Amino acid sequence: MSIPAIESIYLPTLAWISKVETMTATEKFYTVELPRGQSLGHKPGQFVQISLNGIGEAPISISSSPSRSNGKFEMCVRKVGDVTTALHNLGEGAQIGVRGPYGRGFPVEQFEGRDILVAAGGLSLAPVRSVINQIFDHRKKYDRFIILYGAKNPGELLFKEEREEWKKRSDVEFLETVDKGTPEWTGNVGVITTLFPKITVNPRNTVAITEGPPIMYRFVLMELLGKGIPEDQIWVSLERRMKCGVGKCGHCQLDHFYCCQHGPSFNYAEIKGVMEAL
Amino acid sequence: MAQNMKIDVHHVTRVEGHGNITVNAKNGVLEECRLDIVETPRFFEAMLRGRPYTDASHITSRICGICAVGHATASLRASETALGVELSEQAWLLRKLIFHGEILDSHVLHTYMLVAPDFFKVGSVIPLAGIAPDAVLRALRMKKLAGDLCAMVGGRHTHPIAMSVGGFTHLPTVDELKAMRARLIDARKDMDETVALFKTLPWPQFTRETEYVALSKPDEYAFIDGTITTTDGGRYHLNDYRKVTNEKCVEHSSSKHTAHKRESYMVGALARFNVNSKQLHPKAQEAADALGLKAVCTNPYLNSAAQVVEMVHSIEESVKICDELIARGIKKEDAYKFAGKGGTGVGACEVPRGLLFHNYEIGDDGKIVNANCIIPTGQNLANIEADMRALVPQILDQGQEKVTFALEMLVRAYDPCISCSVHFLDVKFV
Amino acid sequence: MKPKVAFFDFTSCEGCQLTVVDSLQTHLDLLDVVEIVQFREAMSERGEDYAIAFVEGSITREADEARLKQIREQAALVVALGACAHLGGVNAIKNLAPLDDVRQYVYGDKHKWYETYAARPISAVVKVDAFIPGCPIDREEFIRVVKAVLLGKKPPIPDYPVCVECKLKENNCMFHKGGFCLGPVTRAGCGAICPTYSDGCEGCRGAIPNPNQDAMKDVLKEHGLTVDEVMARMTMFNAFDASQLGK
Amino acid sequence: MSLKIINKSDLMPFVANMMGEYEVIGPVANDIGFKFATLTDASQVRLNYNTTVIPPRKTLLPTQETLFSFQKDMLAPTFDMKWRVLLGVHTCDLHAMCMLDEAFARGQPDTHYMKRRATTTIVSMECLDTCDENSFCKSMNTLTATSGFDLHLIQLGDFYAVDVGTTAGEALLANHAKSHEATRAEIALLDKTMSQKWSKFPVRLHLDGKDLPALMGVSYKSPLWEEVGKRCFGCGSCNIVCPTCYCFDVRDEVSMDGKSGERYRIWDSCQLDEFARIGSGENFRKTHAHRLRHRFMRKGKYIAEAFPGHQGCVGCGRCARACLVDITPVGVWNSLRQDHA
Ligand SMILES: Cc1cc2nc3c(=O)[nH]c(=O)nc-3n(C[C@H](O)[C@H](O)[C@H](O)COP(=O)(O)OP(=O)(O)OC[C@H]3O[C@@H](n4cnc5c(N)ncnc54)[C@H](O)[C@@H]3O)c2cc1C
Ligand code: SF4
Ligand code: SF4
Ligand code: SF4
Repeated sequence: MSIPAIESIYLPTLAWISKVETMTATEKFYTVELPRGQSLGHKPGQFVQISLNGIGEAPISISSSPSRSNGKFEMCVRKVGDVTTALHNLGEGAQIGVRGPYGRGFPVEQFEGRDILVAAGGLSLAPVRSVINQIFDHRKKYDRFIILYGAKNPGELLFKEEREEWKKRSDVEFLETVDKGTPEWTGNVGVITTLFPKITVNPRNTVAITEGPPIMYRFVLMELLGKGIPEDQIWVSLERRMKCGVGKCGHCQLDHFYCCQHGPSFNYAEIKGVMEAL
Repeated sequence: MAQNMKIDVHHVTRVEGHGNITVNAKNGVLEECRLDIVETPRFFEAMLRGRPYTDASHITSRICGICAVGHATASLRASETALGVELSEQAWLLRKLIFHGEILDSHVLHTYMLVAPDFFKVGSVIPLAGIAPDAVLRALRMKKLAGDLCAMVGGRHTHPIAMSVGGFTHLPTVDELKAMRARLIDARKDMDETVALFKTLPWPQFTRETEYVALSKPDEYAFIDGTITTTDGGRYHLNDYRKVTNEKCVEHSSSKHTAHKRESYMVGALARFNVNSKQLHPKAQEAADALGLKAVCTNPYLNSAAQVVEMVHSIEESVKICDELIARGIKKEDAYKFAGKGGTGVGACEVPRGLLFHNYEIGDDGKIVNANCIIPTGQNLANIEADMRALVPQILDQGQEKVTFALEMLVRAYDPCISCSVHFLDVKFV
Repeated sequence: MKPKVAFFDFTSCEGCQLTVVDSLQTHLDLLDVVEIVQFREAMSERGEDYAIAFVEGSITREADEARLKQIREQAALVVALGACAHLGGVNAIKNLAPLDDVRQYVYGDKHKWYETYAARPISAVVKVDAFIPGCPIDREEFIRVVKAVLLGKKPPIPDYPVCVECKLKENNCMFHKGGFCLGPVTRAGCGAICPTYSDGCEGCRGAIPNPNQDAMKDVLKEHGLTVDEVMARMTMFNAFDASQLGK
Repeated sequence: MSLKIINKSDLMPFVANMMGEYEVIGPVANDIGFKFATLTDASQVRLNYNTTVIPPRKTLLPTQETLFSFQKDMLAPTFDMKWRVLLGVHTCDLHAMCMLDEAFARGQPDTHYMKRRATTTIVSMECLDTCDENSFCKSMNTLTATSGFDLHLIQLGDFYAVDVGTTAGEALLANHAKSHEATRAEIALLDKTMSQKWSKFPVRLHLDGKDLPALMGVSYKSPLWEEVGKRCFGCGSCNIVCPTCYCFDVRDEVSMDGKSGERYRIWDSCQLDEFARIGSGENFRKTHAHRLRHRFMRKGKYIAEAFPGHQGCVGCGRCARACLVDITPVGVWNSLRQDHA
């Protein structure tokens, strides 16, 4: 991408929130519309910098898949601090700033013809959903499709309707679990690794994608490797503090990688020796 | 007409610190008339004990946020006399310059923001901004100038940084002095308008003969060091300050009271004016004439007018000092090094609210053995109560509301700094 | 509607409130965005209906606790204003000596007339939502905090040490000039004003989270302070914390 | 390019002439030391300074810099395009600036840095003696420079030899200085001075800078990190004074009514507690030991690997001077080297 002479790479593009849905007590789901029906042009797994004048910026993953974009993208935001709280206070029609897309996504084209195993924890279903829907929209290009999803409790499970739909679909094996159930909960109880014994995979043909809190993906990686999936067929997305999104500010550096440039999606073979990564 | 009246003002507002006014009159006879100091005691003297002398000015400037430079100055003078430290001429000029900055700062705050609302019959400077926006903006401008002047020399006004035993840790540059001088010259216009404004105010007519006490020096209107001088003819060396103050504890007040030969005396701008008016800068004398102020003036309400006069004086003196410093050039000076020999010393200066004493005994290890501070408002308390007792019978027939207002205004006129006045007992070691 | 704010003071020099008044010199528009309903040092009006309470001063006697608790009950947000409220400040120096001794030294045989107990920060009495450190507070930081609160942001009080700001100002280090400084363990936000005026940091903004106090003591000693002098430095504003550690 | 000569007496007029057209930033006296500052008078410049507290990188990446301002929803980027001359840059700092050029041009070029760089002319200086016991430029091979500057000054007694590095430098010299082509005798003196200077610089680091990446590659698990971590304040001084550090934080500042304001960046430090903490509260470098290791890895390995031909440390010694607990590159690297000897 070349920069027009007088543009600042830190200047966000103005966009509008066209839809807000409350997902859980702490998460809201936004549809964002870009000016002139412009498309974001992202890859699954990439992120944008969401900017609010006077408050600041926050890196947020794109939750919608490129296959369903047409001038809009979706994101799921957890309320944790200044920017995310201010976002939660915004309603439909509000203006926000967007920079990006940034980072390396998942190279889904390379996965064609393979079995796909996705393991997501908590909020991470939001970013991983961009891959999931991309695959659904090109379902024929891939072989088996397995989705494992875990959350702390039933109240934290995201995308209820879509999950219901996945459960009904025959072209996907979808399993979900919660760490701690409630009286109403009839599904699996236990951490996400308890789902692994319930599935069988062909390790030689499987590409695995995992994302979640550090404690979760560390265990998932052990399971995946335990099943014999080759290191270079495992992809993991990492979260680091970020200020610029373009590999300058230094915050997201993990050893010699910049998470915002070389990641957030990393190939396991590439980072397994990187001490600070996992 | 037999009058009954009970006044109970809980926490007088627009003064620094907490004080209550209590008046109780039965059948026209004043039974009780007190200014209670309910500020929490602070124990500064006790806190200084055992600490390095270098910390004293930093700790004691925290006695008062409004006259922090004054406390620092008195504290440094006490240590300097105790240790026999001589100040260079440059250091003296800078000490005086920052002191004038504080006089100006504090007097602007008091006259414009705390006293003026009374004359406009409003509760504070905020509604005043609605009725007299020019005056408020002028006050903010002058206050900024005063604050910047202090900051140029000491780093900031409230709790100055660069003032140290023997001089300064940081010096202003000649360029900064030039810029400051230009701003001081510009401020003359604001000052003229200030005099014009305060000339029009209807000062309450009340007089009471009392003794006025201030420092005096042969060659200048004294602010730092000098001889303790009273309008009753008393003259004392600083070391004899206790002969003037005679502090005693009073149960209704966490601040001690003082008295010289009469039951009370007054310190502050009016006292300084009454003792030293001939040494004011000619422009300040003109201002005094314009405000109808003549030594010896016995109307305590005119303390605020005397402050306006001193503001003129401080601006003019600051210009003179800047000129002198610019002409001399600023020279870096070696810091004072402790020689391993302690001593005892008194530091005195005329802070905005009046006469302030710090008295330290420093050991040969450089640690403070004993400390005593006597603060202006403490010295004025007995006098305020005497004024109240004289005033109330004169106006008792005007009704509760007016009496209350007149008393609050009286207390405010003294510009009391109650949190500073709260301290402590004589420790005999001089 | 403009949020209603009130200012209160306990044991202090009122320099922080004065700094608030001084901030109007450059930020008069503060009055456009908040309504001040109580500010005894500067105004006679006295409103009891406030949402944000700025509290200056430490608590040094039981009698003041009730008033503070009442403020806490009324205010949605209680902000400690300055070192006395935030840390105990200089008032807590007296905690280092036996209280009776301190009282007798100042008031002699009349000391029983004057109620007092060990000075403490307001957070030792009520829950505090935010603090503005410093002795006195920094004007610009006060304004920044007010703006942040109005925008619903966290108050932008740094968690890093004074050295950062000192270096950004290109000061020569106090230790290189033969001085002493608590900058490495003290919370920034003051713009390193003391070292900038060639006087070492005295720690008025309190310690950063996880300060390396041992290294600080070593450095001070290495540069020539005695153990007593090190302690005097480290307790000028932080005597409350120091006395708590002993417990 | 060519080698020119400016007589010593013509140097101040040269500076004064440049000041007529450019903002000239050079080393000036600052209390007990020196700093880079905009000259208001040519006589302020101190070309014989030893070193500054903060490196001249602040000219290209200001300690605090507005990225854009906003008024309601209108955004306007802020660029600094003042024409300036950065005068008297030591070669260690020059090497560092070349590394920064690479870092900011890489990937999406940082438009703010790039524009400032494009309007800055650099006049560097050859060091003929060491600054103090902390510098180790000789080991880092930054004791001289053959590129990166527009003009390069080498003091030779009564005159300066001027190496012309770029056409911009050539024009600056032609337009503002009285100079002549170096004579044979002058070149001979240059040769003599340059060959004599090396021995004045002691070797402090017990390995060559080029070998640092290899050393660091085997030092990840060294117990040294815990050891120095115990002493460290986490004060960030070492980062702020380093010419090769360029991490920054981004913050917003608003007007009282919240309607207008600006977004700015400000130098940051990886030694600070918050630097790597994320939304969930997880901190990826929790202890001083972790953060120090990261810093030394970056200085010794990561940067050299990310930007081939450049180094993450140029041996200026500023961090060693700044650190009150004596955590220094020479100390750390010599100690690691000894462990792996
Ligand atoms: C690549 C990437 C993708 C992300 N995707 C999503 C997403 O889809 N949805 C979502 O809700 N969150 C996502 N996050 C996390 C989100 O960026 C942070 O929660 C957010 O930046 C916090 O900003 P804030 O202003 O609300 O909080 P702040 O007020 O800035 O701080 C709250 C806490 O967050 C930490 N923090 C500050 N800035 C950052 C930062 N830039 N990155 C991480 N932590 C920070 C602080 O240390 C503090 O503990 C993602 C983060 C990354 C790096
Ligand atoms: S003077 Fe103090 S704050 Fe500044 S760098 Fe030195 S130790 Fe740190
Ligand atoms: S300067 Fe020294 S003490 Fe400070 S962070 Fe760096 S290594 Fe640690
Ligand atoms: S790491 Fe230290 S010696 Fe190396 S370039 Fe940075 S400041 Fe200079």
